[in-house]
Amino acid sequence: MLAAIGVGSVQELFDRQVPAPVRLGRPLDLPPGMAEQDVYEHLRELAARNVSAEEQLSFLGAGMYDHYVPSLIDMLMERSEFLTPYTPYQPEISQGGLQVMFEYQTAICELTGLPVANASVYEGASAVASAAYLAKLHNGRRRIVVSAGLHPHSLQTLRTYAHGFGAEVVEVPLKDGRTDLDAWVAAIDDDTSAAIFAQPNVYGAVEDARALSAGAKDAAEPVVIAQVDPITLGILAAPGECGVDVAVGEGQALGNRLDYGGPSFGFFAAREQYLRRMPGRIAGETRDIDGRRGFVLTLQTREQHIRREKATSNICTAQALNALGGVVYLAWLGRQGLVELGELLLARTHYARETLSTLEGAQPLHSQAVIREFALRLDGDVPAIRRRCIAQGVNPGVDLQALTGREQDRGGLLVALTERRTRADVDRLVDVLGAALAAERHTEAVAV
Amino acid sequence: MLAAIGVGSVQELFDRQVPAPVRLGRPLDLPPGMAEQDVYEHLRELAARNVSAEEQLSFLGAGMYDHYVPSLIDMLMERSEFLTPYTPYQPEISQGGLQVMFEYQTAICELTGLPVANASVYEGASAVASAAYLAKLHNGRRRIVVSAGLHPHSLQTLRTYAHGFGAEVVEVPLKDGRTDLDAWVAAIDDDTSAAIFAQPNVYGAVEDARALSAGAKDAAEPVVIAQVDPITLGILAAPGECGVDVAVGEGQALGNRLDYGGPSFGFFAAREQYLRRMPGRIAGETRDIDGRRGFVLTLQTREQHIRREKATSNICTAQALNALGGVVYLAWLGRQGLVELGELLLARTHYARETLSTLEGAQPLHSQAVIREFALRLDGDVPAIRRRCIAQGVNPGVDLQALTGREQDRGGLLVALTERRTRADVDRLVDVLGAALAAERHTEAVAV
Amino acid sequence: MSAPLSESVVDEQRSSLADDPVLTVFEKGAPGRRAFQCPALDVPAADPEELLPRELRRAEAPRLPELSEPEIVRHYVRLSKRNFDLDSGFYPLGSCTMKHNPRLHERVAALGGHARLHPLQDPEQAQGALELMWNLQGALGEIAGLPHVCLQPSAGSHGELAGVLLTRAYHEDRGEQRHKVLAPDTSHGTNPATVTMAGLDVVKLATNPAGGVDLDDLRAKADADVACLMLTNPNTLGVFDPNIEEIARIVHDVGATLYYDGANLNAVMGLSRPGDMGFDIVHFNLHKSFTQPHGGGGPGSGPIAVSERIAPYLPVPTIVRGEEGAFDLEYGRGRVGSKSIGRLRSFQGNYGCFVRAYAYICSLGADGLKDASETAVLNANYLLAALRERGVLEQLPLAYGDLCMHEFVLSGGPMKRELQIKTLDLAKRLLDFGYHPPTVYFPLLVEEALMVEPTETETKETLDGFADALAAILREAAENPEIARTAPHTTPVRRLDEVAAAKRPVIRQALTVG
Amino acid sequence: MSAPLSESVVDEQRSSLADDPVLTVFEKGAPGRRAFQCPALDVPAADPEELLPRELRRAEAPRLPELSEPEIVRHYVRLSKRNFDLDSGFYPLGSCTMKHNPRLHERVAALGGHARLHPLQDPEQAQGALELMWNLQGALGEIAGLPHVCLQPSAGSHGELAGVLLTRAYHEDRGEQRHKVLAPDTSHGTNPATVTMAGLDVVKLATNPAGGVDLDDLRAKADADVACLMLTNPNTLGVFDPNIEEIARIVHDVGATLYYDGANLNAVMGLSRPGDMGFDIVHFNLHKSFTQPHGGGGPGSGPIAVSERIAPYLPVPTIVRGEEGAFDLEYGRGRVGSKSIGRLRSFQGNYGCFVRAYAYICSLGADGLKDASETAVLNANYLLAALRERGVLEQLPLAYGDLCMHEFVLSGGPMKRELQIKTLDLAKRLLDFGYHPPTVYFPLLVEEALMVEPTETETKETLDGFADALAAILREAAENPEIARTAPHTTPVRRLDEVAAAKRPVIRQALTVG
Ligand SMILES: Cc1ncc(COP(=O)(O)O)c(C=O)c1O
Ligand SMILES: Cc1ncc(COP(=O)(O)O)c(C=O)c1O
Repeated sequence: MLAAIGVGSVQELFDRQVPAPVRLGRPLDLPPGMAEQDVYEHLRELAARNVSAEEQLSFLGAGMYDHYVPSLIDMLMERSEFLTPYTPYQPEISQGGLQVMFEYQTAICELTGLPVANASVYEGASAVASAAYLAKLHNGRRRIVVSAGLHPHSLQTLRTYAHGFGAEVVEVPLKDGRTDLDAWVAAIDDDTSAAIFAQPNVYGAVEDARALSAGAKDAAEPVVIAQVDPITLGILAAPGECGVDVAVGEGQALGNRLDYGGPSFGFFAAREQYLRRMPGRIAGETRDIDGRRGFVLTLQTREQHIRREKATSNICTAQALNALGGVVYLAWLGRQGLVELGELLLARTHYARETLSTLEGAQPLHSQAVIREFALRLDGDVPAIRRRCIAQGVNPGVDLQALTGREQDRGGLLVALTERRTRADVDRLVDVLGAALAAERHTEAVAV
Repeated sequence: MLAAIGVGSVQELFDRQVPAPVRLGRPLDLPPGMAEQDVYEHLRELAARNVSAEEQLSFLGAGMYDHYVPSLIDMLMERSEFLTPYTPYQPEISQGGLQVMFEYQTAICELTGLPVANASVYEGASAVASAAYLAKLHNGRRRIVVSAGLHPHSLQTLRTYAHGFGAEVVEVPLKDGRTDLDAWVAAIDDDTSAAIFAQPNVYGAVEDARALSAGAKDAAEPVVIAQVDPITLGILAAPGECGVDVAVGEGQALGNRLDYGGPSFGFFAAREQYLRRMPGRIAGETRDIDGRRGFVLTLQTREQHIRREKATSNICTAQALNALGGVVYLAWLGRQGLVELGELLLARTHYARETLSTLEGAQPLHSQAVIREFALRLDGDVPAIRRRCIAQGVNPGVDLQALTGREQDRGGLLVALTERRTRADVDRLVDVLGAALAAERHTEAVAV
Repeated sequence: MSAPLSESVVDEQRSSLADDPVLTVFEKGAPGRRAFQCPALDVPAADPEELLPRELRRAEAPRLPELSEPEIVRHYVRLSKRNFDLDSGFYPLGSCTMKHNPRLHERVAALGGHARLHPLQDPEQAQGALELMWNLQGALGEIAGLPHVCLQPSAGSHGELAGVLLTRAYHEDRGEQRHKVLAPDTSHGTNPATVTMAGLDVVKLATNPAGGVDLDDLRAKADADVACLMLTNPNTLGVFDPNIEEIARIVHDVGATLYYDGANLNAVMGLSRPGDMGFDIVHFNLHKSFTQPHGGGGPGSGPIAVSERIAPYLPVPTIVRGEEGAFDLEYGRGRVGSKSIGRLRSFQGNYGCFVRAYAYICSLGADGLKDASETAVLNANYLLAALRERGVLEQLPLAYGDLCMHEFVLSGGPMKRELQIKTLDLAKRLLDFGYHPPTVYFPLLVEEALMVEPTETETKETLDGFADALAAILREAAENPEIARTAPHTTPVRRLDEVAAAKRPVIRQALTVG
Repeated sequence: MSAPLSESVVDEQRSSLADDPVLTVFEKGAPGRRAFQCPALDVPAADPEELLPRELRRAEAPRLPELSEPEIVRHYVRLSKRNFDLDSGFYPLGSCTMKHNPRLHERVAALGGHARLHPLQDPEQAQGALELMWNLQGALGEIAGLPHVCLQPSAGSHGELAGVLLTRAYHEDRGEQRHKVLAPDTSHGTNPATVTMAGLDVVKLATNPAGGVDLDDLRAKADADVACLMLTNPNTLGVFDPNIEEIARIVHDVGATLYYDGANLNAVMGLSRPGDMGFDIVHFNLHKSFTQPHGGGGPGSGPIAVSERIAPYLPVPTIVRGEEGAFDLEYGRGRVGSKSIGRLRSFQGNYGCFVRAYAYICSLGADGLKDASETAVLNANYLLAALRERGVLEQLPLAYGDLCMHEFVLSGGPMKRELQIKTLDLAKRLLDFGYHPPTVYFPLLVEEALMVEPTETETKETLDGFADALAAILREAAENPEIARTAPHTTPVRRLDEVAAAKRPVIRQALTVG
């Protein structure tokens, strides 16, 4: 090969192109390569030092949930044809991936009750920030009003982005677990670009989405953005029905693994008027020159590779494979399955909240309806109580104050359920948490 | 659908076809069906109650070995196109599977040094019995001479089959771990249909295959059959070179999982003269009507579906998917890789035998060359010693007497290595076995 | 619309990909390439001659392929695309029960605790595996109506061999040397082949006009030399023998056993049990009724269930349950008076298949298994009706009866005479329509047989589509039989020269033998 | 040989499979079908209104698909077959580094301890994950020559956003409001798009005749308003900028930062480090250089590495290592004087991608990474030479220079003029030859650009075959350009009407919007 090129060595290829002063004159300071079996052992050993939901009865949630991922999804996501190609730039040989995007978009539109959706964004929190950027592009206003019920990661991400694109973020407090409607309406003024809430919110409460949307519109017509948990949308009123303009969210619950936080996918749906300001890839239906039905990437004039600094977003590589998992999961659940799953979660979550609230030293943090996650207020030191539960093999949920960083959340415990957490599991949590609360009371009493 | 058929109910379809007295008038006495997630949990719980080579440092072998299965094999074996079709009865749409068979046969011929091979049989032990049946069909004689070095499962399976097809099985003893050549030659008479030995034998010893073959031939020209460990064939003289007529074996070591004993595959190779008496599928190369290269199942007139009671075997479904794993593994190792792997095993096994033999109360069972497995004789109760080691997380190998049922094997321990067992692992075994031997000595001393 | 390019040019373009030369893995790569990285030598180097003397060593390394890992992946992924598969289309291959293979089964079989469990692991450390096998035995016994189960056989044919050897053992133990085994002319080839391998003689039974066993012929042949009758029920015609009770009576009356070839069990799970019909021995095909994937021709698994009188002869090892509920393996060795026929293979059988079958039984449960069989029978009858409605049965009449169980057999005789296309042509033309053809030319007693088994996992839409395709092919053949006769036209290769392949067999790379 | 059937009949047969109508998953199935079995309600039933008041409830269930599990599997397996993929063929898509994706990575990423680990698991119970991330950070820092690494960004573009925001934070912290970001006209679209999203203004830099940054233009534009220069090196022309040191000097002299777009890192791993070139901020594309599979357009992962002066502003959370070696997550919250730009997304980033990238780095090690880059550059130059040898460069000249780094850009200008086929036609014709085309029409400054990146995992045989194909297409076009102009001819669909798609967008089932 060197002879064909006309050089004497590979070295020469670099000598002739890379200036000596910027050449690394030594080997990288990294370990030597390993055989496949040794890499496997090493990574297996690291995995074994994590306590996953495989080994622990876990009620962790707050944005990602231990749902059962049906096995056909693994099979499909591992098929070379879906796993290894890149973005379908050549539609003639990418109809599989393009049709999946089209089907995915349809499913997201159906879920959210909104007419347009893109083919995925990175994940949930940055999806909220991207939606706010869309609002900024749309109306040029400079304030973003946000419910304090938004997931703190979404809020923090929004702040990071907003500092960049030049908008101020204003937080609206909650009242008994839901966004304070009066404060919400009062906060929205003529310079308010977007009004953002979460459904259900990070405390598990179902918001009155209709009232929030209507209140915002009446106040000053900002773009109303909701971050929604897709698993609830079989039973919860669709954002589109409630007057929401842009619905975004984290798709992990739909057929994606926990993976310690990613990769999963973010979804992004909106009213038609925002179509040409949407970020990301969009697949569209068309015909080939022989009249056959086919799919292409469309509306690319929004995108960075065409419009460069005038693009509606900088996103390029998104989450196509994870979105495949999402649409296959929704097909696997099926129309009635999503509803049944929602009802099951609703009933079990209700049971869990009721039962846990009978424990001495535990009461519900709010009285709002909850679907798959709820917050308790515990008497006692939450980190200490959690440690006691964990020692019994039960992770009782998320320490709310650690998550939100809010002083008023001290004592808060956020408990999440999935269809994998049975009544027996909840009863186990009741026992373990009850014992932990009692033990903490005892310790404190002794300390006092 | 019922209307189209013209019946009122599914029940009616059965009423009209299945006599009432043989109908089961009650539900099966089985548990009700379970959701996918619950089946997963149940099977996971069962798996968790096994101690696999994932959790234990294991030196078990004796026919199946904990080799590393490269991940590309999983991927290929799980591809729908290989996993879900049946035997390639329609070659036009089965070229993938047929070509794999052809490649597999080629690889087996290369390994064994024999010119013909089939596309797989069930597994190793029944492959030996099938080879003996081939010999019976070939020469009609009624005695089968077998080295006591044959794996006991092969020997027992052979006895089961031979009782059926009408042949007597005669065992030839070992001498210092290898088949006693004089006894071997003496046992083979004019009514000897087949002469069978294992290479290496079940005690780990490398046989003098040339001498055994030549001795048998000189005595009375039986069909000489060897059961060989394919992983050794990068460095061990090929059966074909040594005068063997039929080489068979267990293919698990080639890219197949342990799976508690199966499924794996048996391989079957022979000299040309036996081609038309081979059992099982055989793929052959040919051309289509447009002159394109292609593959078909061939020589089917040997088989049960054509020849029925005159077939050379009753086998139908064999082990195509596992044989795919085998040929992919061999391609993954590559020509030099198989040799390197053999040399590595040879060196480590030598080291292990030498080091373990320095322990007080352990000596080699024989002085023959060994490649990947060897036998020790322990002073003390092997079951008790093994239990002590296992309690330390090390499975030291197979209790020979329990395996063979032979009184003279009491005290025997069969230790197997794969490329996954490093020197550090061997050193750990030395420590643990040394301690176990010492503890047993102590216990016995106290008891006395 | 398409630019004006002559048809023949387009056609040439179409074939460019197909003309990609077919090379085997041995014809690819380059010397020295490999995927495997051998772990480094971590023990002291020793004298090679000492480790393994020269005369035992191989002179030249086997000529295995030499490719990089990406090349290997690409080679086999591309090969896979030259296969039709059940996940891509309808596969009504009669007698093979090509039902959907749930991926859950692959997931659970791959769990380390199952997949990396050594077969000689001490039973105390394999309790999960033994319990699984115990439970599976129980379930299979209940489904068969025969309580004693052995999971060991590796496929249906292996189960048959076990069964015939068990029958021999049973008779021999009673001092009888019965040498005949009766089997209908509709029986699968493995039945007679097995009988021969087991050292007995096959006696063929005639089939009556209803598709069942000819009772007169049976009575005439059932004598004291008969060891066993091997039957499939429903049989390979898809006919449930209405005289099954009488048949059992005749056979038992002469002291012989009844063997049930369980390949067609998918018709009757939870509805009718071989044990209740009077059978002594049953084999299951876990790769058929219990959805172990077929793998392109295996792995399979062929457990057997037997009656009380056959139980003493079952193969070893058997699973036993101790006082405290712990499971163990019992080898029968040394057990005085063990009557076991011995081993049929190494270790405990195809455990990986057991895991899948057990997961399947757990998923379906009692009702689900019954539903599966009911739907299998419903689907077969619906497809039959759909073909009748489309007039297909005029040229392809149902060989026997008017209803069927889980499958049915058509005769291509009239089609051959009227349309000048054979069953083979029809089958090949189906390939162009994206279907796997039914089983063809079996059972032998049906002229130009076409054996159709849709299974319960197919939808009405698929069955309608298949019926449409058959109707379309017959219509097309009426106009131009040449299309079917030269079919397939759209496959990676077209009809292959099987005669040449058998005459001058090339069964490995670059070597001609025979 | 083939029976005498007219070409057009055969052709008709060939297309029968392709005419299988394209239906979406929403157009299949039947009401009531589903795969999912909902676990039974195991808690007391409660008043629905109490659980969730009617006004919050959905009126009608979303119209999701209704299919059985076998139907879903078949639908998506069949769809998959309408995709070209890296495991099936050569994919020299420039700038995308389509290197082989070892399956080991999928295996280790799927281990329960990684795959089912909740992102909010207490750090004490996620030590393996944190150690893996720590090790990966260390390795990436060493490769970049910049010690401070944040793994959080989700893709290259996300890393760029992080980088520009970091630059802003750095300048703002020093009290400066610099609003310009310089970027060459060869830069990738994400660069300018990112600058806008981050609230700054792009200033375009010219490219000199050697394919590097025009130094005069740079000097002219490098003023006190410049916050940053974003550069890819080697750039998207495959040219390593010979003036990189001078460029760094100029930029640093005006107090601006240097941003390295790491998309082309595959050319220089272990050979030349952005940090040593003077860059302050680098993003990695784990889905390019570190072989996270591309997934049809993601997932990706875009970690960043930065210099000492940028480190204080890095996103949170960061991984810290305690005294006893235990790892923890540090949120910066409450930490007085934290200058972090904050979060870029939820949790800790695309951990699944980290597992794969880390496995890759472990597999290759220091030497292997260097080998990879050397071979990538060797392969690109060999392919260039092979094209030159075949005369292809006459109509498709190399846009800049005579050698290249890991990729090169050809110009289709002469081809367009001489042969009357465009780069698009050439690309489409390549599809008929079974190749994925190179990147086309980028970078924008090259007329009819064709950007070829073979990667290190391809063999010489593959490169030769691709060179042959390009040569054949040019020869064919010289005779009949219409073939390329109407290509592809062998794909499941042919050229699609993109104009209509954009004009009247149909972006979901059965609904026309826009
Ligand atoms: C009726 C019948 N009997 C027996 C068998 C043999 O089963 P196996 O292929 O599992 O050996 C088959 C399989 O095709 C069959 O259809
Ligand atoms: C040069 C260059 N920069 C940046 C990017 C953006 O990377 P990503 O797609 O990961 O966002 C790409 C990807 O195509 C690229 O080629």
